[in-house]
Amino acid sequence: MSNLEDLYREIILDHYRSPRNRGELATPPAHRVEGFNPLCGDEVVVYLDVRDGVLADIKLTGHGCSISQSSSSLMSGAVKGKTIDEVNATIDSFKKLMTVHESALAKEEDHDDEVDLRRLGELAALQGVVKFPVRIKCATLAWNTLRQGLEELV
Amino acid sequence: MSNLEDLYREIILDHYRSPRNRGELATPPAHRVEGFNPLCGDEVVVYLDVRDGVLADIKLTGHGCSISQSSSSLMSGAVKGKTIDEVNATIDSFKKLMTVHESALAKEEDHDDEVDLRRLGELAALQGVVKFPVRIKCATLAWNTLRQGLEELV
Amino acid sequence: MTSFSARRVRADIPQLTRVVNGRTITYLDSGASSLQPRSVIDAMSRYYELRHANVHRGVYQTANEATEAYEGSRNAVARFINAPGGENEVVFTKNTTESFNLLAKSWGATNLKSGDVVLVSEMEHHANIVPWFQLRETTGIEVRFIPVGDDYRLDLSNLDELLKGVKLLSITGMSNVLGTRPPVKDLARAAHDVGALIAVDAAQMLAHGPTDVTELDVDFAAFSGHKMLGPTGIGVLWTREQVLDTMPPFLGGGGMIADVRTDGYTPAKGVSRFEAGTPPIAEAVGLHAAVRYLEGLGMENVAAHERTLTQDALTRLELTFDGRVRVIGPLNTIERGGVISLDVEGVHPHDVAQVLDQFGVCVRPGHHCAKPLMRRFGLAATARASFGPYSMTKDTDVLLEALEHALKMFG
Amino acid sequence: MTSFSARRVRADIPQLTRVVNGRTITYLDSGASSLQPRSVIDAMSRYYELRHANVHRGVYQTANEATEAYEGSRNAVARFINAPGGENEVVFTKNTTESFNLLAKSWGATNLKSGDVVLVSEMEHHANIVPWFQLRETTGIEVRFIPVGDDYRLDLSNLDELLKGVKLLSITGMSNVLGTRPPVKDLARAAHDVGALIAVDAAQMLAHGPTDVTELDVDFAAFSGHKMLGPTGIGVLWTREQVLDTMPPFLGGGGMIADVRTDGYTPAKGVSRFEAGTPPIAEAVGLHAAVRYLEGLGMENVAAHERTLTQDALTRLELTFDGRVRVIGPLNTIERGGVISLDVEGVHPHDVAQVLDQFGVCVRPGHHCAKPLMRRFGLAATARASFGPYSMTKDTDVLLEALEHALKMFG
Ligand SMILES: Cc1ncc(COP(=O)(O)O)c(C=O)c1O
Ligand SMILES: Cc1ncc(COP(=O)(O)O)c(C=O)c1O
Repeated sequence: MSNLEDLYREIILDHYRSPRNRGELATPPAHRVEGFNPLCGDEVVVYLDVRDGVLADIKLTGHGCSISQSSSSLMSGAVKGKTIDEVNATIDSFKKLMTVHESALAKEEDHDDEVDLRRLGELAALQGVVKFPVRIKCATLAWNTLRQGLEELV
Repeated sequence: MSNLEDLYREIILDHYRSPRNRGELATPPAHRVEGFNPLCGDEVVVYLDVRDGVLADIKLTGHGCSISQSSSSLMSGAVKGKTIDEVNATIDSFKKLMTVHESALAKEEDHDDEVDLRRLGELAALQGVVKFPVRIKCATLAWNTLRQGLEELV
Repeated sequence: MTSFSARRVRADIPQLTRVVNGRTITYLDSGASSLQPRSVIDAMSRYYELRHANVHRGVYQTANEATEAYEGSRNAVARFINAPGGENEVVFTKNTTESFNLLAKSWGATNLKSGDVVLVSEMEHHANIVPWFQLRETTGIEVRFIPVGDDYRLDLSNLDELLKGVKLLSITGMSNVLGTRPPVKDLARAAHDVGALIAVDAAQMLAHGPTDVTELDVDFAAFSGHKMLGPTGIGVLWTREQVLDTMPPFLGGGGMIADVRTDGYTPAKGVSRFEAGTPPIAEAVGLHAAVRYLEGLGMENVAAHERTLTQDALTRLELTFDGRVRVIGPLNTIERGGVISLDVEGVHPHDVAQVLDQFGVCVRPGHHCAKPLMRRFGLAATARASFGPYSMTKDTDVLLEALEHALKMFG
Repeated sequence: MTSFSARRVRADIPQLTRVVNGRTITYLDSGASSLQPRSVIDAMSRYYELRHANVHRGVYQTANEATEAYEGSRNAVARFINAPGGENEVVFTKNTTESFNLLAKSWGATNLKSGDVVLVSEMEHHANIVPWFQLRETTGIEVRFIPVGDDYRLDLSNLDELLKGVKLLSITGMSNVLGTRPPVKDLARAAHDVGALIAVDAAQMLAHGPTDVTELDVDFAAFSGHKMLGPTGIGVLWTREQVLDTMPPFLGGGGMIADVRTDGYTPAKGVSRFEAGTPPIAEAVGLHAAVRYLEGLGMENVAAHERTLTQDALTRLELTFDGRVRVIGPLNTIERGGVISLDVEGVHPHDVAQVLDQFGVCVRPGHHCAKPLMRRFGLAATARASFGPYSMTKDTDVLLEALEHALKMFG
């Protein structure tokens, strides 16, 4: 069952059990954006407080599987306090990590290097997800919602 | 090719080449009714002149295959001048002939007796059609149209 | 009755010998789609090998054979559900969902007007909700919901009130989430008493017990081939001939017309009016084989078998997990079938299914296309195990083993 | 180019070894439906044996495999027709007819208003006529017909006039009666010049030559699996992603929603918005195998092969029957494909087909779902012979022999 342990790393289970930045922000001033995964019913609501080009605060509510919830928790930690450009760069890196397809992984093990894992920090724990293509949507739900929220703010 | 000759008896080809009672009747007093076979495009138009419970005159136009055209020609001869009750009885007999399914025919050869072939006269030439189930609709088109016309007159 | 053997059924299903993650498959997802016996698969292959042709318009032999095969399937389906008007009442669609759309957009659009009520229930599949919402947008009908009680059954205490203004009651014969089987026959009487018609979503019924539309006294029934051991790509809308004759066409095209001119068209009569274009011919052949297979099993036998399996599973889930695995649905087998939705403490259904997959266990996580029901119980999703005629207690054994692991892992 | 061998293709088609009325089948009805190669039949059997499951909502392995197989087919179809936006533009339907209904009832109903013109042609199949008539009933659009000239080609002399007020030009890529191939690319330019979109009925194109929607510069294309060596029960509507994104849902149900509440629903994004209910999964697998098979043949090769066959048949029909068998369609192979409609002197098409059946020859009599065209030429029906990649000159030999017999019999 090595595969399962690739997916459910300890850090993921930890963020699932104790999600960070959980809650709501008053809107306005914050911006609220919802994401659905219609296929599995996962929902995430992201509250963004952007000031002077910086994501000053972020909170999340919603529900879903360990992957979607830990991913949103990990995301919140990774983007909070960053400039919008930095946030966008992090979204890009994460989404890149998630599109490295299983077969590609299998072929060249060091393919990962294309994505700067160090820059992703804790987020790298989610890289096992790509071996379970159907779960990629869980992992990216919060990220797509965040991106949508940022676009709505422009 | 015995089957083909069962279907295309000489009398059928004759009625196909020289259809009887072809033409139109003035409406009114005659009643006009149309029949389609949507599956093959066959069309038949029946003109009925019913007086005092008798089908005083009948004419037909339309186009279609040898089976539908010979059947309508044979029909016109069989019903013209008959009382409506007789016409309905003839329609019933003919439709019965056409519903004797191929497999039934194969099982009991004398099954035919159920339909009084003598009473059908020349119409009996069409009995080979039941061995070609897809052509039954051709043979019955004019008959169903005639029945519809009679019903509309009631 | 004694001739039924789930072991023999299982031996007829090629996929059940498949090994996944080192374990032979434990298929508990018949609620989503059932598996096909060899005879169904072979019937379709033989059809393509020997007698494929387009139907209805050919006179050559294979075209006749294809037409007879297609129409023969219609006849078999009519017999299987005991349709009073036989094959003249069976319309082939692509799935249950299209059947409901046909019902709403043909019968509904012409028979319902602003203010008329379509009564559904909170436990309906989206297939029996969204088409009515779509119709509401265009005609202003009201879509009303029969509530579901805390006992996971329809709350019919206010039925008289609910039925006011109702022109159609459209109700599932078995919930694909709860397993609940509403009292369709009683509801048919109640609907008819107020002059309404009743449609039954039979998608979850056909493979799991006898379905007799005459006995149930319903007016419409919708179901899918792929949930009754048959192929994908085919469904059925059954309705009484008198009702069908009043329904205008839905999809337009070849086959459904009597005539087309440059200035208009005349629809065909009968079931073909609703079957535009080349129909699912091979699929009808496969469905016929499935019907024959199910008839061979005896639907009473299948119902009894699944009842036993379900009772056993419900009991053992309770005994083994002592509340940490909650069943979302009735806990006895009175008016319920073999669909068991689970809520596993601390483990999201998605994760439950993922862990179970490692044991070769196929269960389905999600909202099961019944979001209003999920909302009713404050759930986003469940992990659903569902039985078929080929299911056995050993499937439950593996399910329990795998659930244990999931609880441990996330605990 | 030299690697194509019709004999080898023929050997791949199980049905072509069948004996009917003492003769090996001569299949000349590919225009109605093509025959399936072994690889297509086997792909579907293997799917049912190994990895059938409902798609999209499962996490267990066979459900993933089924989903990948289904989506993989979408991808293959997109590549086969060179869809600019890839698989995001390929909607699976049940057949060409449903594709046109989707086009009319989703795109048409929202983009067209009273007075807007949909321009079709007199040589259209009912699938590309009736849905527009239906839309006319609800929205008051005008349905206008491009006339067909005595040369059996579109009469485009008045095109500028015809295009006035046109919002959609919807035209066949090849007539299923005449064999005529309208100049789709030129028509696309003309349509776009007046700000209209263009849809192509590609049902008769896919199996007979390259179909490149990017090169043709069309906006919609509709076709069926069963006419391209694939299974029944599946069709495609292709459209540009920008257009697709603006189209509201058509059928409502599971799979096409993002959310359903008791008070309403939110449709899903992308192609799934148009795929309500369990899709034709095995059929998609079969279609994928058919695409792979056709790619292996090389569509240029197939086109060249059918062109040679058609020219040979047209020439020999003329030489052999000296006018007693009239071809209803262009007499050369310029802008025409391998569909040959026959008018046999003194023999009704139905009877032609019946006599031919005795020789094992499969041709189709009737109006071929193109009644306006039949009326245009004062015909009720034709007997139609049509080629496929597996057709050979020996098929034409038997056709001529049998036609000779029919003429003698009715002469
Ligand atoms: C040109 C054309 N368009 C549309 C169709 C309809 O295809 P289907 O019956 O698969 O919907 C056909 C086939 O009959 C056709 O030949
Ligand atoms: C109760 C019920 N109704 C309708 C459906 C829809 O069936 P299909 O997806 O075959 O259209 C399903 C299956 O998902 C179901 O379980």
